[in-house]
Amino acid sequence: MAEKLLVEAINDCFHVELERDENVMVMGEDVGRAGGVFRATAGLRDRFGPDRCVDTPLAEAGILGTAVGLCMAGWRPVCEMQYDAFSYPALDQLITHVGRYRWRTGGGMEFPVTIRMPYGGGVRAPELHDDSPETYYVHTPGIKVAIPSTPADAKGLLAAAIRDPDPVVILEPKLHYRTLRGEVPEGEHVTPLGKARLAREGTDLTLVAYGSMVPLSEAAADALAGEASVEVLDLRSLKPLDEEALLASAAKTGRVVIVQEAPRVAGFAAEIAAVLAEKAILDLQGPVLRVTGYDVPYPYWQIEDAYMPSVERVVDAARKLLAF
Amino acid sequence: MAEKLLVEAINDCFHVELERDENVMVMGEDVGRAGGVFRATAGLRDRFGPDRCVDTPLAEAGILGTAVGLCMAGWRPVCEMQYDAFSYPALDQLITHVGRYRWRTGGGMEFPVTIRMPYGGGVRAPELHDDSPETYYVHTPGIKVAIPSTPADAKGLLAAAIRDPDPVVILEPKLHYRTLRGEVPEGEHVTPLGKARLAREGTDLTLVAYGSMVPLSEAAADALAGEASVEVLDLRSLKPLDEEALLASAAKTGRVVIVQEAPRVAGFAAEIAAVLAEKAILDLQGPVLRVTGYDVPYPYWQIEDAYMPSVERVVDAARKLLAF
Amino acid sequence: MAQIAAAEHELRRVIGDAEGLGDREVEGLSEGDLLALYRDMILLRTYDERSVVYHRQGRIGTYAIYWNHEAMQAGAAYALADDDWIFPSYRESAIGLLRGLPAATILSWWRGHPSGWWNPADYNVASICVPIATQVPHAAGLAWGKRLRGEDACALVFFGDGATSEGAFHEGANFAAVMQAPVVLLCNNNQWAISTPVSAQTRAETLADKAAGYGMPGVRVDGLDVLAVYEATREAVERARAGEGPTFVEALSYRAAPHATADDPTAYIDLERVEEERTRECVGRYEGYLRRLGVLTDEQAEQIKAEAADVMREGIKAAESEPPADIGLVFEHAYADPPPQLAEDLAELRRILGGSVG
Amino acid sequence: MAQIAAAEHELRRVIGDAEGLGDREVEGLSEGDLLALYRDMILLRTYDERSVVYHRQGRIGTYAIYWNHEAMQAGAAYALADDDWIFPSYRESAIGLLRGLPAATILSWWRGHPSGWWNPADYNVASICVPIATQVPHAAGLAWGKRLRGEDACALVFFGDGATSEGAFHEGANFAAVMQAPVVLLCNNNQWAISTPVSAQTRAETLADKAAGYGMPGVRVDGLDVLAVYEATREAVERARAGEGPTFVEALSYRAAPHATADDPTAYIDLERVEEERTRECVGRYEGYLRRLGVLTDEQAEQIKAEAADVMREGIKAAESEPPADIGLVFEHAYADPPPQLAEDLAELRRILGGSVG
Ligand SMILES: Cc1ncc(C[n+]2csc(CCOP(=O)(O)OP(=O)(O)O)c2C)c(N)n1
Ligand SMILES: Cc1ncc(C[n+]2csc(CCOP(=O)(O)OP(=O)(O)O)c2C)c(N)n1
Ligand SMILES: [Mg+2]
Ligand SMILES: [Mg+2]
Repeated sequence: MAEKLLVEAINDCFHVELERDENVMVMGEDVGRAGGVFRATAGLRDRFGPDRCVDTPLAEAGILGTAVGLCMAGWRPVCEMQYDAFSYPALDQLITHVGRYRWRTGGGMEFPVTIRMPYGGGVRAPELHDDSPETYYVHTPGIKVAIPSTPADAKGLLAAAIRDPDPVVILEPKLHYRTLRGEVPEGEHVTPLGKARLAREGTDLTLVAYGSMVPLSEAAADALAGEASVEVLDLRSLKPLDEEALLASAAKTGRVVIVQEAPRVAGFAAEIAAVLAEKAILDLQGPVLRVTGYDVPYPYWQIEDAYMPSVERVVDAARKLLAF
Repeated sequence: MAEKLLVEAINDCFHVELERDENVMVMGEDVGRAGGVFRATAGLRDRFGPDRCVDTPLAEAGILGTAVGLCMAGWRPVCEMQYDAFSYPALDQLITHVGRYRWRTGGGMEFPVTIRMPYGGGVRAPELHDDSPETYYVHTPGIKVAIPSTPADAKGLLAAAIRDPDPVVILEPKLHYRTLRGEVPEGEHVTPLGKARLAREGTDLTLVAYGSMVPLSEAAADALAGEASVEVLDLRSLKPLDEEALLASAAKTGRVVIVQEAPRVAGFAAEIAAVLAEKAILDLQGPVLRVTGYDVPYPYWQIEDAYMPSVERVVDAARKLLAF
Repeated sequence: MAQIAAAEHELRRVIGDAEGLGDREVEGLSEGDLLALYRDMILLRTYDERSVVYHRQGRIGTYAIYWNHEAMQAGAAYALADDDWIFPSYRESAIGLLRGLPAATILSWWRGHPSGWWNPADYNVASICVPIATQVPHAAGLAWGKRLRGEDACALVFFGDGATSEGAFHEGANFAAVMQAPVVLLCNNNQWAISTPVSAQTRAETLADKAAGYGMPGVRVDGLDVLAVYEATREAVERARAGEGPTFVEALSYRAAPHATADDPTAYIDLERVEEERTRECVGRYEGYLRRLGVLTDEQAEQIKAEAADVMREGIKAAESEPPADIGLVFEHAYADPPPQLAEDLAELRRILGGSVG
Repeated sequence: MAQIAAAEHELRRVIGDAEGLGDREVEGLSEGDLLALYRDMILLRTYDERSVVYHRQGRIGTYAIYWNHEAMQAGAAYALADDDWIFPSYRESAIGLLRGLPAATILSWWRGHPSGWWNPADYNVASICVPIATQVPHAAGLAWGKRLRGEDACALVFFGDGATSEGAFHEGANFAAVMQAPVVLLCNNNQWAISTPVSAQTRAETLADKAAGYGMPGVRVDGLDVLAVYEATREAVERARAGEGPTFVEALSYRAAPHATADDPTAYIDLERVEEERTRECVGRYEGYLRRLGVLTDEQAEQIKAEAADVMREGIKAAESEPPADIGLVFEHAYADPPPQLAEDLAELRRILGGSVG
């Protein structure tokens, strides 16, 4: 085990997986010569050649569309979208083809494409460098979605995605690329999709989170120390969802606050709340609360901290629920 | 008042609104010469000329992108997407520009674009002619969404959208274009956004629905007659949402089943469930249930009836809840 | 950047007029080839004409008619090797027939039955692409991917005149050129996109003029001339195999039938023009050529047509005798490794519907 | 479909070499015009150079450097009338300066402060477009929409070489041509898209070759020659106003600075080439031309530079003295008529944060 930054763990994963399977290739804007604008793909072009770490034309739909064809030729393409909001041009290919092509072939062909992108705010960037688009992905049939919150999971979930027979979208918390350091297993390391992680055990209230909202929720749990014993559940994978872990925690604490950076309306937190409202109604000792981004464009960065879920907001929601 | 088919009500609305406001223009694939593949725009090109009912090139992102520019030139463009699934190429323009441009101008400019499309299944069509994409739209900040279930509302909500200062997406239940006939007010007729409609009053259980799920829910209510008094709430507009009507009905009946044609995961039914789990928890006498499409591509049409929410499934959920 | 000649604006032709004025021959095509091409065209034509009838009889659903497009479909496909891939749009729904795909399968597709879906790898024919132009990057990716593996295969992708307005066409064509992918971009310029004439689709003088923008050769052929299409495609395939990248082929034709069975073109089309075009249709033109060459006898023609009719008779019988699809298929094939919820959903649905659906 | 000549592959130039070999004059430009253009270039240059310093000082955030792009920005903008609209990408973030937009506003944009957003209608300058190429259809729509209303305005839209690979560019260009919208498509071919050279972006011989595919004229100019850009744009604007539709102008330059302050090009660029390009940079070239013409004196140059420096000094002061934005702005302007939830959200947020945010 070595300590690595989150983005280094991703880079490590690429080196291992490209070495392990010669069908894996990486493609995207600036992933080759520059090693990615966040350096997630650094060193791959030199080591594996320009055909396995490809600088593509500036065309996200073209990237994902050719990836579909590459799958048909036996490749396992890993497509980088340079930023969250720049993945939107590829949504059409994602919804109409990536999520449907296996089905269309009667299960005859596989489309093991991985789509990864930095996501989320808090980095003082110009507009459209801060989105949390997981809802668009998770709502789409045929698509799996995972979001790591630690360096180890950043490596393990990406490896799982690359090896998975189905298309997987990985959102990486860019805020933590270089601010979060942690132990990362050397060599092959796979974190299975669909298994949540109990980031912190507690008995009074559960904070359900994923990605960059996990460290925030842990900080909120700290802030509540003394007042309440707070459990933090890191979903890790949104689809498949670890319903068992979710329901177990809800049954244990009876109080759930879901923390999500994306805009609230029909975001993934709503799905979590809906699952609880359907399957945990007798366990709940109060309302299911959501702390989320708002139904507005991600703001000018000087006031982005007001938009992003904060420790204050999570604590406020938790107290409200504890007092219910 | 005259009896009209749902699609005729839409056509009627266009004639009224284009006459009323010379800034309104209609654009899309085949909307002009052909009057639209469903004939929703029939007669407009002849009456208002080819500059106000424009046959565009086959390019959905181009349609919506030029509509943004048209707004800047003072127009109120109404863009037709020929089918639900063919609106996906325009998602990028929708998310990055249509929903953000007013904000970007500090409120200085308005973008009163209307985007309308036939949506939903049950019409024995080839693949990708059956999607229910409302979640992609409603999750997007800056975008309002309305879905009519009756000919009168098809006219009234479209008129409201055209007159609204903000971008509005209207999904029209294509299954009912020519199967649903109803009274439609003559001349100007506006159904305000954000006001739900109590399609049927009841006391034991509420079916929450919109679009083509409303007639289905009414049929389910019929099927339950004698067993339970079922209320049917037609949301009409998903954003703004008539939370008051939703919460009032939940408070009255204490039992809610949400019916949605779209795939379940993080669909709009989840948002409704989440609102109830947050704001109606003390009123609920049982779990909040969802009857929805599944997390799979909309199927081959010979078995589409198994995919679509059916009276049987709604009744089953209602009985389960009544017996809870 | 490559030095590319301006697009040929001349329409390439092999077949002359009704009197044979202008007839020439394509080097390397034997009489057997000429007859095989005829058989392909008749099979496609028969499929199309029967399908329109089947639709009227309620035996298949909405159907996209390709009458008068047989020359470009058969001609282009004939220029391929078996390892080469074909990426059809809905307009080429039946092109798999030329690769041994059963008529019943394609008919089942239009019948909305799960047996209408095939494994593309079995025929090197991709799934029918319904959204316009989105198959272009798929073809580019497949061809590029094969080349990266050192395989010899090319791809042929069909799309319409309207499709050239879509971003997906543009991005796919550009990728193909940049990666020097061995792909032939075959643009079916039938001059209509449903009700929109090509003059409202683009101001380009010819669609082939788009090729220069991608740094690839652009050629124009008479899309009603099966041999011209064959010849141009063969040249494009040769270039592709030689590592010289993609070619844009504009095959000019005319949509002398409705867009699909659901379409009524009387509102937007000049019916006299359509009638005139129907007299010039591509199967008859090729038949005339073959007869002038003395390659096709009446008996052969009869027999080929009879065989095609048989294929269709048996095809529709087989399609109609497919057992009703089990509702379990709603949940199958979307994922290789599905989220657990799907099994729960199916169990619930079976409980409610008792296995059948009305 | 229109008859369009093949793109001019020659690079148009007005300014000759350092010795003045090849110098010519642009008809109709007075000495006042020449000096005004110089002033515009100096203002842009000063803005850019100061911004890089401000970024290093932590006074603005990430900034997209446009050093050596001033000629194409100033030259193209100068060809417009005040009623004409400009659609900038992030690379032309400061172009509003030429329309009276305060430097403080643009600096505030890069400072992530709400006062950095302006009303485009006040300056006929659209918002800075961050996603690549998506502003091209906006410009087409505006220009088309103005024309439909009988107004005389044109639009000028800037985008990069990389942008030509995007579907949005393609669809926008095609719409512009089909609608004969009065728009000038100004492609800033600085030969890099971050780390991707234009040779990996397209196989087209020149980017101007794309024009024929849209049936519009394509011209190439030396993008470091402000007068050549001006002249070509003026011709394009004249065509546009005469109802002859859009023109594609490829302005060739070289990105002789990092993509943005966050970028380190040493990994991918040839630094010697960059150094060489820096010796040919566009402001010095124009200054040499003016001096050869005897139009610019040392005092004038000094004064113009001093004025520009003042603009920036005052601009940053004004930007920095903006009061901290109220968190209420998070919820404002997204909707003209917002869903009721937004007011609830703001009230809750104020309660929790007590009006401030750390
Ligand atoms: C993305 C998308 N938009 C719209 C449609 C609806 N549509 C089906 S066919 C068609 C016209 C296609 O014209 P063209 O590309 O010329 O092909 P043709 O039908 O003439 O073969 C349209 C608009 C679609 N299938 N996909
Ligand atoms: C849709 C989209 N994809 C990716 C990006 C990230 N990105 C920002 S600038 C850039 C390169 C643009 O190159 P070019 O078009 O040549 O313009 P230049 O920066 O050289 O002016 C990229 C890929 C983006 N802003 N938008
Ligand atoms: Mg066509
Ligand atoms: Mg560039």
